[in-house]
Amino acid sequence: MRYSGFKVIKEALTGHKGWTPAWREPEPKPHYDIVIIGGGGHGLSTAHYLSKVFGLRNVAVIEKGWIGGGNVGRNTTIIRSNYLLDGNEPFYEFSLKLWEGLEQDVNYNAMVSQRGIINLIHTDAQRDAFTRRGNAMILNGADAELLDAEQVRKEYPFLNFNDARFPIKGGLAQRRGGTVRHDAVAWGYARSADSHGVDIIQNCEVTGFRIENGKCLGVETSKGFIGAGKVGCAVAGNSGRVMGMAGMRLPIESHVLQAFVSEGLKPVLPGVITFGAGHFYVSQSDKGGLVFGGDIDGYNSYAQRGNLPVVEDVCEGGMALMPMIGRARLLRMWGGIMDMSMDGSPIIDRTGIDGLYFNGGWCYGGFKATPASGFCFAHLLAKDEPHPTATAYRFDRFRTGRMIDEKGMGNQPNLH
Amino acid sequence: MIIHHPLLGPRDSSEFVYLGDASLINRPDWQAEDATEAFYDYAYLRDNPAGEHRELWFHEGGDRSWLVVTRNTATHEISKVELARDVARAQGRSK
Amino acid sequence: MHDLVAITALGGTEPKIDRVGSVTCTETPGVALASVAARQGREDKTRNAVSQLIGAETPAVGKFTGGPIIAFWTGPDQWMIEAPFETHEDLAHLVKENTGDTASVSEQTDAWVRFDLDGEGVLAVLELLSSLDCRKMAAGAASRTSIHHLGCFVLCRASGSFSVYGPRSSAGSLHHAIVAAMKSAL
Amino acid sequence: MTQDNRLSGGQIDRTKTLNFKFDNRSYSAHPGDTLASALLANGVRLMGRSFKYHRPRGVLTAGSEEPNALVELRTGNRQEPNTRVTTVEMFEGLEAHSQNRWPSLKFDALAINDRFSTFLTAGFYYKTFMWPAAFWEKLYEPMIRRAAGLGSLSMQEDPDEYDKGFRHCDLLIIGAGPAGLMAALTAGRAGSEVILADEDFALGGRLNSETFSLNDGDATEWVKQSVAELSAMPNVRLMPRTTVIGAFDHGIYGAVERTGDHLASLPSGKPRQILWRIYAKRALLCAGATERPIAFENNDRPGIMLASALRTYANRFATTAAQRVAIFTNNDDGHRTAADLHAKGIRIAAVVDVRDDAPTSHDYEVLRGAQVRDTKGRLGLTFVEVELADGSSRTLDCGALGVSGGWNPNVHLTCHQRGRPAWNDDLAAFVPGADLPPGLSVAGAANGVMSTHGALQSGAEGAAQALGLKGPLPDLPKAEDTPISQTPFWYVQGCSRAWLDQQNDVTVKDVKLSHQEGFRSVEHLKRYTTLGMATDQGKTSNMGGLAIMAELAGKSIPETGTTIFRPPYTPVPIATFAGRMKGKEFHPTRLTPSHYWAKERGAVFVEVGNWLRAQWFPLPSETHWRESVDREVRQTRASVGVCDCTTLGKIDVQGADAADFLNRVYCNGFAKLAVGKTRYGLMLREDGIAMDDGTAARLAEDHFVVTTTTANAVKVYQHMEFVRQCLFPDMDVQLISTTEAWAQYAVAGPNSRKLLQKIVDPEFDISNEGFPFMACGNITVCGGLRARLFRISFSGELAFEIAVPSRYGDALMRRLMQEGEEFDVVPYGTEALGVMRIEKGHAAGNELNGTTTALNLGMGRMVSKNKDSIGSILSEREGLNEPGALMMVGIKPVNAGDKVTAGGHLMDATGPVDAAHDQGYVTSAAFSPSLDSHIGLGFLKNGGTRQGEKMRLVSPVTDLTVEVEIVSAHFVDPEGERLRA
Repeated sequence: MRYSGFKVIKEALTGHKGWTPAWREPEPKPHYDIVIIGGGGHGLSTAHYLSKVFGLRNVAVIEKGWIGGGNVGRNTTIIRSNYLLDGNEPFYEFSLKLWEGLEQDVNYNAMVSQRGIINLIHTDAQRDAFTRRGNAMILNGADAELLDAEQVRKEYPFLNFNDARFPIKGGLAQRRGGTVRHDAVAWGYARSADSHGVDIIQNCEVTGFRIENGKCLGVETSKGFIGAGKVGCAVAGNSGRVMGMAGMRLPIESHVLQAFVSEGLKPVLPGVITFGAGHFYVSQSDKGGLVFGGDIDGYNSYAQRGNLPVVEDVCEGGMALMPMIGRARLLRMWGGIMDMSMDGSPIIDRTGIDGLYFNGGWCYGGFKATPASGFCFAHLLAKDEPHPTATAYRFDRFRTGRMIDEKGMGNQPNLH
Repeated sequence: MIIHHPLLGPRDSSEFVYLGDASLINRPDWQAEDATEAFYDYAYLRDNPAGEHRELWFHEGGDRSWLVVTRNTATHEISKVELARDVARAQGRSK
Repeated sequence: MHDLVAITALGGTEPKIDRVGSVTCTETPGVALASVAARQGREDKTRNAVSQLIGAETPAVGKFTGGPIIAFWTGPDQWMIEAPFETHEDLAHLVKENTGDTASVSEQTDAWVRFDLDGEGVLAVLELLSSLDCRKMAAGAASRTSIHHLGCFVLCRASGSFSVYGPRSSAGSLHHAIVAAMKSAL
Repeated sequence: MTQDNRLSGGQIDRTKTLNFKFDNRSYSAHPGDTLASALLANGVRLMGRSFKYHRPRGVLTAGSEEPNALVELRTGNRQEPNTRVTTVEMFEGLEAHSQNRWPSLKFDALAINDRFSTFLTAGFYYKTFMWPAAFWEKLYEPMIRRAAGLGSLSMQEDPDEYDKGFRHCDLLIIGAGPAGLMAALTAGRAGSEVILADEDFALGGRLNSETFSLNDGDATEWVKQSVAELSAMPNVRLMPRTTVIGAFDHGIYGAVERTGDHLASLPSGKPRQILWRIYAKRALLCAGATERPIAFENNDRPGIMLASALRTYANRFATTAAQRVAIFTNNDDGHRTAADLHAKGIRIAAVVDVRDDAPTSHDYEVLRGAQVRDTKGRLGLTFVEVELADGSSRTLDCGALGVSGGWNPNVHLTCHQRGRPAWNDDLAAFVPGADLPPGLSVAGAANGVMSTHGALQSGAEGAAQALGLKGPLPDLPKAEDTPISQTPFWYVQGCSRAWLDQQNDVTVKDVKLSHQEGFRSVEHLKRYTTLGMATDQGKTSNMGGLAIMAELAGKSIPETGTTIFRPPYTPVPIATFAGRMKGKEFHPTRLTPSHYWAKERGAVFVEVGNWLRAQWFPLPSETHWRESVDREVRQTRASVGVCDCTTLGKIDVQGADAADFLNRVYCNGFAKLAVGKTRYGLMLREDGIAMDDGTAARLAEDHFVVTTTTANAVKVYQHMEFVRQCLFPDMDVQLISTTEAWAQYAVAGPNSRKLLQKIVDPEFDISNEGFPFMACGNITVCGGLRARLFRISFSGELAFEIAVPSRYGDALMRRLMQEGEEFDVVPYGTEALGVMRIEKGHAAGNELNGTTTALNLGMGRMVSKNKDSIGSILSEREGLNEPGALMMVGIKPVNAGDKVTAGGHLMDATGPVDAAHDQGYVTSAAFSPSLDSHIGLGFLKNGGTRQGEKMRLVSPVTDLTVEVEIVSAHFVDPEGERLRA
């Protein structure tokens, strides 16, 4: 079924009887060409591109709970491609381009909103670093703008320009950055993949891999064994757990990142703002809630919930940056499991096991990467060679010393 | 969270700085045959369990002790806290 | 004798005193500090040396002992020695003489600013500043804590009478936090 | 205006009258009123508009679960959007405005949405607004955003103060109803440290809203006595107006105390709210229960509210929504409301009870087996249509309808650690499950114990069990113990525009559509329809939606699932979580010992981490910062300058193994460093990347003073403690930071020695022979003040660093200036410092950026291969040692006057300009007065072999391209003759 304004009106006038389920609820077949573990944003987008772009239809996505219940349903909805390093920037720019055509591609309005993002500058050293980054973005074909304090004040007059502890000296803006309605991303990809024949199997948990003489033959699940020509793992925060079943240790730790939303407010924030002197970034959803977050709690966790110190740290940053939000109320806080890698950059690669492929290590940059991650993973699964923009995302980069370390924090995941 | 410091008793975890897996105590022998491979494994690979996890915390806002905390990463329950120095010695580390 | 004039951590020539309600906050520069850390295997010798210096049992975890020279526990086999400044400006030197090569000694006098908080209601002020359960601190208790992101020591001199040691360079921020808490709680 | 709907009795103080305004209209109220009760007393039913359809809305509840009656409270920079009128304690001069309506509450233009509701079903926006693509940002979204949102912010800085504090107790009791009060009495009498917190300003919970007796007396009397007894106990702290918002790990509870919200204005210095971190050994949740509505056609009109709320308004607040009221219920509790209202003189149109065997009454008519079909009244209820048991219908004139669908225990805090509640068939509700947060137990209605007697008893038992109290429980007051009698009833069959989530406008129809489209898991239902996502977190709506989804899916409710609740229990101002950490107090400020002196000199300061450092010292004649900086550099290089470098980290490293220890943490060797000598050291991370650099001065065999960069002081100290305690636990080495203890000054320039000789006491020889380059030692100055002297140079000039105890730093700086007059001494700031280190080619933060190796920095040879040091092994990985690796170089513009931009990228002189052809980047740049040219440092592929090469420096983001030449990084005195002079 095609969604359109016309269809909505037609259904409205005929009592909405014609709407059908957005995706089927199939039972697993005994064997698929490709099985993707993880019905989150990345798994579902992988399925979409596999079926629509690479023409592979005998594909299943298996999800232990409900699709879109992981990080794609619990993030701060920001998209951007303002990266510094050549290993990253082309990939995230590719992702941003895919975002720009997403709705028409999947026939689902995920409300991709290119309202712009700005990273604030508070020191001269920061300006130097952001200048280098802005240049890297432009040299890689992305857009970037370096603003001085006055330009920032013009766009965001309500930021703290009076008694800031760390005065705002400018910002690096990317106008094409913005936000997306996160749940709709999962649903849109799922609906599209389903319409191209992909089986989306919910409430089906992987309990193990069937591996014989170095080759992965399929997965053991709560719904029985499912054979597969190739298995792709895209389970974000659970990467360590799942790949552990295949006997692999990863350069990844799982950490909790909290996110927050305020009560609904009339529009105050045009775009996305990132504080450069504290842990705080914020945007305003179309419903009016301020969606904001900060740093990870900093300790390994699979609990999907955090603690007060970080809540306070984030709100301190918010008040320091924009004291006018003081009387807005924080409505809900929640936590997601972040697959924090050893250099802050992801991995999309084969594994030591034939037929088993891995996609993970997204830290908390996973949401913006959803389209490119799926596209590049689909490319790898379909052609057995990495997509040109993802060639650096290899497992062995740590062994060979070719880390992609945007923040320069080294092999300590909770600092990335 | 509250960490029961072996010397100071219950202290808010916000006084501490987290490093990571306590395996970081087992720094390989720099002269070993496979030193490079061993250091790669030591520096980069993690068990990352969803369950009991031995991990290193530094009491920055306290007595500057490094602690080995045994904590369940699924529930955050803490079952054991030791001075890292004692653990290191028990594992045969010296000079 | 040298001819350089000292200033207090808050930048004055005289210590600052603030009163709100019945509580007084007094900047107290007249104190010399030195840290003592036992050398490996010399822990007992260090303890003896310290206890001789302060004329009392070397303090256990979370405690201070002695007088007028006192010591408080700062870490495993590590203590801070506190003495009157006029009589003991070069405290580290004196301590080193007492401990010899059994311990490592470092001058800490000007690493810290000290504020003394006294009076009815001081507990209500402290519960806005520190996560320590100060109501359970008796005379002789000493503990490190974090106050507005600053690593501080809190010593209970007597019921209703506390000393707060904070990093000297942040004396202004710490003082602001204490006085704001006094105005809020009292 | 008179309070027409004011009734007799109640807990309001009629001796005082308070005046307030709603939508600019003046009304009167009494102390003890909430804004909700006051508005009702004044005959106001219409209080707000719904989110999506802008339907007229009145108050639904009498508590913090209110979804409808949200207003903008207060005015100007204190305007507070989305404030629930049910939780606003009345004060003199209160001002509130309705929100989400235009032009007025009565006539709201966007009410048109209601007419088109059939187009605006759940998720309709996912299916349209896609063509043409560009129209989303330009047209559709702005339209949607303008319409969306509830209240508005003032856009001004919040003027109030907020505090944060810490409290400790043996038992935290959450909720001061019958269970909570009884628990507090039990624990308090046993001598335990107790905190009793309740979100209401009056302790007592439901007891304040009921008419039944305790110990044959008025229940509120027992509350008064109990509160009095508790207040007298030193070990009990009563915290009214305090909402426990979250149960966090290991018995830490977040609680928000509203210390100022009930005041017309705050006394100076007093906080509006306090965020308490409560450390509780045990906690007892006595949060009571929340009545739930029933869904039927047009069940959202002003005047339609929870039956228990009507009862609360009548009994506690002595007011009613209307003089003629009907009740719609599926349980006996609804009848209690009817009886209480009747007793207050309210006319009961009828009690509509879905049960055929419902109890009857002599005082009013009971319609058994009947259901409310529909309601009428545009801005407020006028009558309801009832379908009687025999299928005939009847209308009841009434201005208010009390709805009772049963009660849901307030399990919220039990879910905060992702525990799931369990289904209870007798209550047809979820009760706390097995996996509670450790240390938390539940009593009273929150635990499904619905009678007053049961609540009192479970409160006493709960406290006793939590604290392990022996001996008999205290006597309980005699109280009603009526069993629950209800028939589960969620919605009237056939209804469609029947509201479940009144704030977000989610109706039964939307849930059906959600099911039809396959969004059947509770999480999908929530996200697709926004059910339960409103500011009340679905306290009154989740159950209804769940029940209907269960019916559609042909499953039981527990099979269908449950939505767990997340903190905070009720919304909390962002400012409350921030407390005092805002404005200038966001982070502590660190001042150097000579800060006040520098201020006198008119220094311009800059933030370096938490430090404030003098950036430059402008003269009155100077109009541009460059003039000041150039002067400071020239004068220093020509004669002598002084710079405060106190902020550098200083770590005392002592012990028999101190030298060995430094050998491990630095990649270069320290074992053979002689006493009285200083050496530059480069510290690597274990991954072989440069972490920090500095100097280590050997003051004695077993005593080093290590300096770190200002930025990394804390990190390096942690790292060294890690190496000491975790890697080499038996090394005899002790560490302590002495950064703050010493005021340290760089004295640089050809005349630096002459200047110092006037200050250093004569017995110390600081001649080139007596105190050569890299010498260090303990000395005295100005007639005996202990000091430390290091002959090290960052500027490349003959230079020293001198340290004295911090309290004398100010005096020493003044003395240096005074004694230096004859040499035309100049104080210089961080800018000049930076210029000189770039001229000298010293790496700093911009070069040690966390991705560069010793090799990149041109110090590859420093990494000793014949000792064990952190990072040496992994620094040998191929990827870090490729031919053509980045090397630090100097950069000079070819055309004098051209500017070198830090952050610019280096490209070959010809050929394309893009990422594929990137050759490197500029890390630091400055104007060099010494060379009279802009210069820079940077990293260039294969830079070691490219000196003299002409390249393009491109910076598209600053729209700049400059022709540059690659030169040695050491622009000034490459041979280092000056520093050895």
